[in-house]
Amino acid sequence: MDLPLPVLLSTGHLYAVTGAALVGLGLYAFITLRHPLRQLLAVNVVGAGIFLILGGLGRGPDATDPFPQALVITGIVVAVALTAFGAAMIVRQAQTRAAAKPAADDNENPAP
Amino acid sequence: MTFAFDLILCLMILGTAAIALFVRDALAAIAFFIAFGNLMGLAWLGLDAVNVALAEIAIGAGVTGVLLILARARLLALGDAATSTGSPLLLRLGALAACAGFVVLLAAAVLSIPPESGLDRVVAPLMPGLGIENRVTGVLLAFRAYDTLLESFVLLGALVAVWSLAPAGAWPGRPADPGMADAPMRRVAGTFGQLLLPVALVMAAYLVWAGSDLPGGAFQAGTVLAGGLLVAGMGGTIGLPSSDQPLLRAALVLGPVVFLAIGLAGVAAGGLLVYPAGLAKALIVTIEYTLFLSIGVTLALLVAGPPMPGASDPDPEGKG
Amino acid sequence: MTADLTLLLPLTVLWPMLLAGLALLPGWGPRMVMFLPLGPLPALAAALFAPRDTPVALPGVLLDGGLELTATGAIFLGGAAVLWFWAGVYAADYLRRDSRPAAFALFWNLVLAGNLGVVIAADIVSFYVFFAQVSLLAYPLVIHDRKPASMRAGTVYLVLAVLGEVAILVGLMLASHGAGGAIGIEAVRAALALPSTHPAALGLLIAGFGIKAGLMPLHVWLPVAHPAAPVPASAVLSGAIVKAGIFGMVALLPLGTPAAVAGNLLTILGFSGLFLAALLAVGQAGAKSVLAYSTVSQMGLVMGVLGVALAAGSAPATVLPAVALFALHHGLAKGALFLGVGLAPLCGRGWRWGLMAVLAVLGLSLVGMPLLAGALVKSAMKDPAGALGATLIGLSALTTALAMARYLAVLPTAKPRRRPPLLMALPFLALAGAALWLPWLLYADVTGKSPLAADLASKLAEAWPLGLAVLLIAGAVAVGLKPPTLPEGDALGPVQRRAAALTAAARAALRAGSRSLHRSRPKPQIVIGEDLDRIEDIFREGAAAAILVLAITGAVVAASLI
Amino acid sequence: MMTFAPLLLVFLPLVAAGVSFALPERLSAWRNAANLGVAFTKLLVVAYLLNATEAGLVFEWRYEFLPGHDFVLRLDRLALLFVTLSVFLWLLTTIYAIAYFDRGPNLPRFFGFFNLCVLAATGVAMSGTAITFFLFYELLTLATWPLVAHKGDDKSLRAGRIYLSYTLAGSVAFLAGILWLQSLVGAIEFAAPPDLTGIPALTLTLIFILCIGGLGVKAAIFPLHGWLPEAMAAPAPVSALLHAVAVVKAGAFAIVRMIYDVYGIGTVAELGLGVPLAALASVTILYGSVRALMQSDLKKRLAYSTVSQVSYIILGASLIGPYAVIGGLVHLVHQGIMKITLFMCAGALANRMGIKAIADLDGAGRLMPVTMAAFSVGALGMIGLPPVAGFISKWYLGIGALQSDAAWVVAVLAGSSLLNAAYFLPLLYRAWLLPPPPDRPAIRELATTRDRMLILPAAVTALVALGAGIFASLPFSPLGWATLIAEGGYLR
Amino acid sequence: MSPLDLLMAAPLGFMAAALMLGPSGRWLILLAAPLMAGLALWLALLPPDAAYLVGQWDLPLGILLRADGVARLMILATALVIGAVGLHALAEPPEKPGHAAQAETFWPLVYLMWAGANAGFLTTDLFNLYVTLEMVSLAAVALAAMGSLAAALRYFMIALLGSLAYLLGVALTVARYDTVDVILLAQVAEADLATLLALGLMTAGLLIKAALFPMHGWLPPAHAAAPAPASALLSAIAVKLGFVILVRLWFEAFAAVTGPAALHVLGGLGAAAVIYGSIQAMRQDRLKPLVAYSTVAQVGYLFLAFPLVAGTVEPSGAWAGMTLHGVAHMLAKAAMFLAAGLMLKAVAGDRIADLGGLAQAMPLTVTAFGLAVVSLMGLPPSGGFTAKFLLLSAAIEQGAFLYAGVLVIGGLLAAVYLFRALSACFAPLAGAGPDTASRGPVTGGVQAVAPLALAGLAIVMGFAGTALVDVSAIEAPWATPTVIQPEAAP
Repeated sequence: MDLPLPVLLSTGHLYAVTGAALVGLGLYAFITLRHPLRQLLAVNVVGAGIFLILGGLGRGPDATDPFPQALVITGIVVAVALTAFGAAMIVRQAQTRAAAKPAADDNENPAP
Repeated sequence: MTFAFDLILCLMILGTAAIALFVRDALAAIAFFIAFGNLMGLAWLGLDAVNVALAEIAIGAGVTGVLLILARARLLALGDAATSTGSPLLLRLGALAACAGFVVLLAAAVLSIPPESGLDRVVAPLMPGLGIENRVTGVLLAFRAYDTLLESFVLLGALVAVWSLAPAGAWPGRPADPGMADAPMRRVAGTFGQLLLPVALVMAAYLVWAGSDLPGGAFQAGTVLAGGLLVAGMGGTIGLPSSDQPLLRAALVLGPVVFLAIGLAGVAAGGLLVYPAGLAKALIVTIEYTLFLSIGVTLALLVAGPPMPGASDPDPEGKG
Repeated sequence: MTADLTLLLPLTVLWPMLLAGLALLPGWGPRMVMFLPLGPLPALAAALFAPRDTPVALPGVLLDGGLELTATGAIFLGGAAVLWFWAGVYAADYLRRDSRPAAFALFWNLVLAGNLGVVIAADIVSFYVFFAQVSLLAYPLVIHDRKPASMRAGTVYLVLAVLGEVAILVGLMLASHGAGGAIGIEAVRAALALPSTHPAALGLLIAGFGIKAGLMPLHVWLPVAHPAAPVPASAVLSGAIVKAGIFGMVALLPLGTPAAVAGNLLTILGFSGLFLAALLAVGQAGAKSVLAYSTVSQMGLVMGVLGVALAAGSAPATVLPAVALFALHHGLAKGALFLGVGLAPLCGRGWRWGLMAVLAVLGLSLVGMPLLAGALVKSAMKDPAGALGATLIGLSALTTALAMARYLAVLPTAKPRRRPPLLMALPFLALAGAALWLPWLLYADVTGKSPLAADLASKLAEAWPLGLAVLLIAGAVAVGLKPPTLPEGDALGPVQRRAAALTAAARAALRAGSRSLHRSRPKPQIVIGEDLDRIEDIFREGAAAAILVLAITGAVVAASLI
Repeated sequence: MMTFAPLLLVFLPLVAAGVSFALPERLSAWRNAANLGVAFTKLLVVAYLLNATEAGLVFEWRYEFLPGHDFVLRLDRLALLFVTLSVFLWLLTTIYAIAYFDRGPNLPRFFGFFNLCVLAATGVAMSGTAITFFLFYELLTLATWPLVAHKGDDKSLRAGRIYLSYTLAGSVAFLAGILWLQSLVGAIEFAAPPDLTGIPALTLTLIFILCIGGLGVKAAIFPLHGWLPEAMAAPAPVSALLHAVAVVKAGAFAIVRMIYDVYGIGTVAELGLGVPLAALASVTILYGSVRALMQSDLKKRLAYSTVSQVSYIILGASLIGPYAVIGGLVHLVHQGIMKITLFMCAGALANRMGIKAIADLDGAGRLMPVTMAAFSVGALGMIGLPPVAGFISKWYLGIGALQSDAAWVVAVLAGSSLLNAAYFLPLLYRAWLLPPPPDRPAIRELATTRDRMLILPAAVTALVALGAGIFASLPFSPLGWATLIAEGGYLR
Repeated sequence: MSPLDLLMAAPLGFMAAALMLGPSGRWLILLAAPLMAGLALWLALLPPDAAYLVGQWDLPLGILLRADGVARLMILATALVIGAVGLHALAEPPEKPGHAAQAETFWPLVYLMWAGANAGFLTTDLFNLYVTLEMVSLAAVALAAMGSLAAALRYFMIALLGSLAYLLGVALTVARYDTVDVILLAQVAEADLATLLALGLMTAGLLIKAALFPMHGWLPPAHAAAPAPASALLSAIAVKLGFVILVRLWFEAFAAVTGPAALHVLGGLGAAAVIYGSIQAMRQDRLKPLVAYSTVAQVGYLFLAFPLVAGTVEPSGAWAGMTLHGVAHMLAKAAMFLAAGLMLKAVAGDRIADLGGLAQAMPLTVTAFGLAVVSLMGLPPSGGFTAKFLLLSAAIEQGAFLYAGVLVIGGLLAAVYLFRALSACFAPLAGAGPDTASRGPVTGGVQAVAPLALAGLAIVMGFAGTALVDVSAIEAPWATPTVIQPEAAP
């Protein structure tokens, strides 16, 4: 397959634009989805999109820039740390809400 | 790889992402998310970024996936299916317009920047001084070691934050059993875990070692270790440890503290995180090994969640 | 020696104040009534011996004020001192069984100081201070017995006094400004004549002093206030305190420069008061009221003359001595008449005839019966009064005579076999004597004419109104005609009622207004509150945050691209 | 001493405030001793300063508070006028307050803020720059608030709230005004009035309106006076202080500064700002009097009387004539002395006999003659009757108005005097001439030391009010000092 | 050794130590507070050109730590606030009763936030700032979760969004310029689409962290439920880091790119925040939401200052006003939250109407609250006043009357709501007559020391205006650069 596209769109740009699309997709999901777990998922997609932009635009003709790569790795680790915390909070919130129904709440005010 | 491959990959990434985001069922969404993560890993391979690909697959898809599955399972146990519910049409239309406009803007901005590896030229001449080959590792643990140092503490902090969610009376205690509900599966996982854990350990150690020169590194290795620990934990091979075990604590802080200590020791050589000439590689490897251990344990505990009441543990010995 | 004698002037005012101060001391107060006669002694000495026209500066006091005794002032001062002295003697006895002797002594002395101070003030500020003192502090004297009528009278007195004070203050300010800020009495008097001085100054001063001196129609307080006070207080009120107003005019009216409007106004008001008040006096039921109206009438005469002189621009020297002499006579005589009212109940049978005789002589003197001192002073007044004035003065004998007759007729009756105490009779006689004698003594000095130089026959001829009066009185008595009984303070009642109605109306209007004002500002309903809550809820949504991120990004980009 | 004298005046009350805050209630005797000692020491310092300043010395202390903005304490004659007034009255008010409260709740707090208030008032007086002035002006607002709300009941709290809303709004307007001006002419030093040439008249007018509007709140100019009658919910010593020295005076004082030391009379006259301000002051004078007439509560009546009286000062300042200035300045002192007398007496009446409403005043003179005598002196002074000091002010104001070709002001003064008489004389009438209600317990006015201490300050101020009137032209009398100030540069 | 690294390293060390020590880790604050204060002071007194490259790696790649005026002041204030809050938390346990996990994890989280804040204030690297931002956010969310999980989750989600927006901006910047250092960016930044989009995204993301209206939605609920020390840290520290990064972006990295219109977008939002936050605060009948909305309003001032700093040729005044406002707000707001915590604990309720009688019962605490009120309202003498004064001067000088008006009105509105709370303390005890209107002393004096000290410092700031202004000008972007002039990337 030899499309004329590569002339217009380098590999780096392709991935970067994909990243941009992911960001948009994730944001749309973040806005329209209600459940926090799904929002967390959406955030992860946005994050992935951002990393892809970083990587794509660091894609030189011969090599990929190590600098953005390192940033992405750092970013991924931070993202997973936050996702873990977020997931834990979501679960704990559900637990306390469930506990609040029959018994007295021990950890928070009933959510508005 | 051809451009067509790249293009198809990108379309698949977008497709899986869309499904992961908008499919109704949560489990399906997570499954597609894991697929999405793996495709992302492929994309990174396509970008010649093997280090990132490893990290993405291990962490972005693996750990995050397990994490989400676990969370969904726990929610389901509470009667919350985490299905996606629709929003008002008006909001969706507005959001669509805003996001579409934003994507166009962002794409335009992205396209206005020529892709190039500008800093590679800066990094390359500095690598010999470090004695390692992997430039990404060089950036992570030398040129931008400060970021990494702080990041290791972010990870630690995230665990502390998760712990802080422990309900009253559950502290100090163990996380809720992440185990499988049905016994056969559990046995399988148990056996698998017994096998996998040592393998994971060896594999991770190799990844760290390789990370100096080949793709790999502390984070990827730590993830592998975490994976091994988790599978073992699910199968009951090892019990999840109580949060106040000194050994556990030591394992958690070891990596970051060693990193910090080496960083401060660098002051003697001229400043924070300065590696004395010749010692660079030794120090980097030391950091990587300790860090990998701590990251592994931390990630595993992050996935397991906060200590919960009644989470008994058959194995008082704690972490394997 | 002169230097020492000038010190009499400060002593004149300080000494009574010291006595007043002593009255404040617990235990001393009631006893200070005994020492009332001591108050005016320095003044008497000053009037006799203090050097004339020699200012005594009192640096640091008020606005660097000073005291000065003019020749005219000396007569006023002396007259006042004599009156206050004898009234004091009378009061010492009269008030022995009073329930509030300390208060009486206190205010008596304070008013005395003010009264004397007015006469010897060298600058308008001191003058005003003393004037206020004599005006306002006389209020407690007026209401001394606390009877409801006295209280009412006191209120009227106070209201008009305050009005008068304000008028005088403003007038003095305007005048002083006209004088370039100078406060010397002479300078201010000169300034009042200047065309550059605000024309209201003179008017205000006349009004202010007019209130004090009972100028029609500002006299309404006088007939109610004077009778309300205890007898000795009435005596000094009518005899001396009223003169403060007269002296104010004497001191400050810019005589010598024609001031037609003010002069004519004063003339008209003064002379109309002369007649009207006397006629009103005839209608009074109380002896003191009759005397009070008579005072209004007599003061009207003085002010009428002053008005004529002011309008004509007569030189001060031609007017003031006569006025001073007239005031002296009137003060002493009126004082004696008031004391007589107090004596009347105490004079049984024989004593009463004696009393009546003395009173009749005094009355006739006031009327202007030839050969009596009153005629002498009236004749002195006729010169500056001009032709019309002189005629009017002559005619006034008729009304005055009627008033005096009325006075004698309504004099309270006595319980039988009472004899007046010496300490009350003596002052009465002394004052009567002084009233009849002093004008003779001073006439030559003051007017530069011999008292006997005037043609006796012409005087007798001018006494025809008196004769007419006698006929009228005799006729009335014969027919049994009684004068109508008029309320004290004539116009006062209706005015008060009208004022009360007005006040009530204004109050009601104000209240209604304020109520409507409040009602027009309803409390805002908190409707916005819920909306704000809703807005806040939106901001708390993650979705909103995401959209806002996009929006702000867009805004920053767009704004930067502008 | 030369430079530190002003500091000392600020420092001393701070010490007293610290001591008051720190000492627990059971050591109240020590607290009282400290308060009185400090107040008395200040009086001595002021006496020294008066002597030195009269000889022409000017004390100054400065420190760069923000770059380009100096914190300057400067004791010129005008400052000293206000300082002397406040220091003197403070001593008396302290005595009075000690006797008034005896033992009550929250006294450490009260005396602490009380001293901060003195500090602020002296600071306001001594401020050498607009910014310094503002600092103290705000401190005054703040330190007064706990005093106003001292009782802590709904009424007091409401009063405190209203007080703050008014005064804070005022001070921000003032701050905006001076900052605007500073942005045009640089830092404003009172000692060296800024050069305003070249600034558009409209701008200057707007700034002037902002500043005067802002200051007018504290000075209770109509229609910004609303807080003052409300603030009557405060205890009597506070009212006395608020009305006589601290708050309203600070406002009036500031307006004088504005007109004379910032704009300069030339500019004010050029811009034609004097007459409108005088008109406003006149409206306030009359309005305050009319409102006072309508009050049935004693303290409220006194409060509206303050509204009316303080505007005399502003009237004097805005008329821009030699006599008017003197009148305004001297009224600053006279009004303070007389009004504090009235309030202290009102407080004593309330404290001893529970008299709050005017209708309760019947026969008060019989039971508390000394108090009522002092009250009477104050009231007569307010009316402007000689020889009480109020007359002197009125005289100078009247003549001053005439000098400035504003004869209508004289009418205002006359009207005000009449209204004053109308609302004060009935009080005296009731107190002296009507019999006390039968159910009122007989008290002995001067039975205990505390009772005597309660009356003494009012008696002293009443005598001072008399003395200031009778001996007005002595060199150190208020009038003498005001004349000195006026001659020192406020005359054209 | 230099305070530049120790300020980051020491809290991290304490964090690890606290984790190791378990429940007894709380006592570490006794060591940490004075040590950090000393370090911060040392930093403040360093020569003006104090800066160095981490690991001695040159700039386009490495990370520069620099002690400019803003950093010095912020770090000093941070040390004081966290030190005081920490000591306070020793006396007043921050956790909910029975939540041993909270009691123990509180301390590592505090140290994490401390390290993150210090590192963030010092660094000039945008990506490094991202990491520090996450450190602080993570700790902040976890602390907020100690009060209300729901609010914390909301905070978490919104903050995550902010982080991502910032990260996307950083990504674009890296790609566009191959550097993320503020100083280098300042030399090369151009106003093209990518740059502007990056700036816009970073700004939007950081505005979330800084809780500027209308991105403040997370703040009031998070503060309202959080334990007092947590609220204090949230309002004082977490919010400020976002602000400082924005300062770095707008006045340094992209100073050449930002136009007046864009600055007015921020200024306008700031003004709106002042008004909106004040109005919401006035409507609250509970104390902590009131104080939280006060933060919303106060943050507005920080951004209202942006156009004022940029709009003048001599920005030292406005710059100092902005910086000092941040510092004063940190001190005062932390003091206020601590005091509020004590007060609410004493009355066992959270309504303002419940506060009656506290002025008698806990005078020191109420005094602390009162002093904080003074500074927050911008009344003299206080840091708040100095700041507001400088800002108002700048606004008037520039003829920016809208901003001047908001500054003025904001102060008044602050008076309205803050004094409402304060005066409630003076009211008699609800339901009791005036005689019985006293509560017993509820807490000893020890607990009040921290809020009193912080509020006192906010007041004392008002006396040290000149010195603070001088410090704030150190290495300020508008000043002539004294030393560091790193070479551009080869």
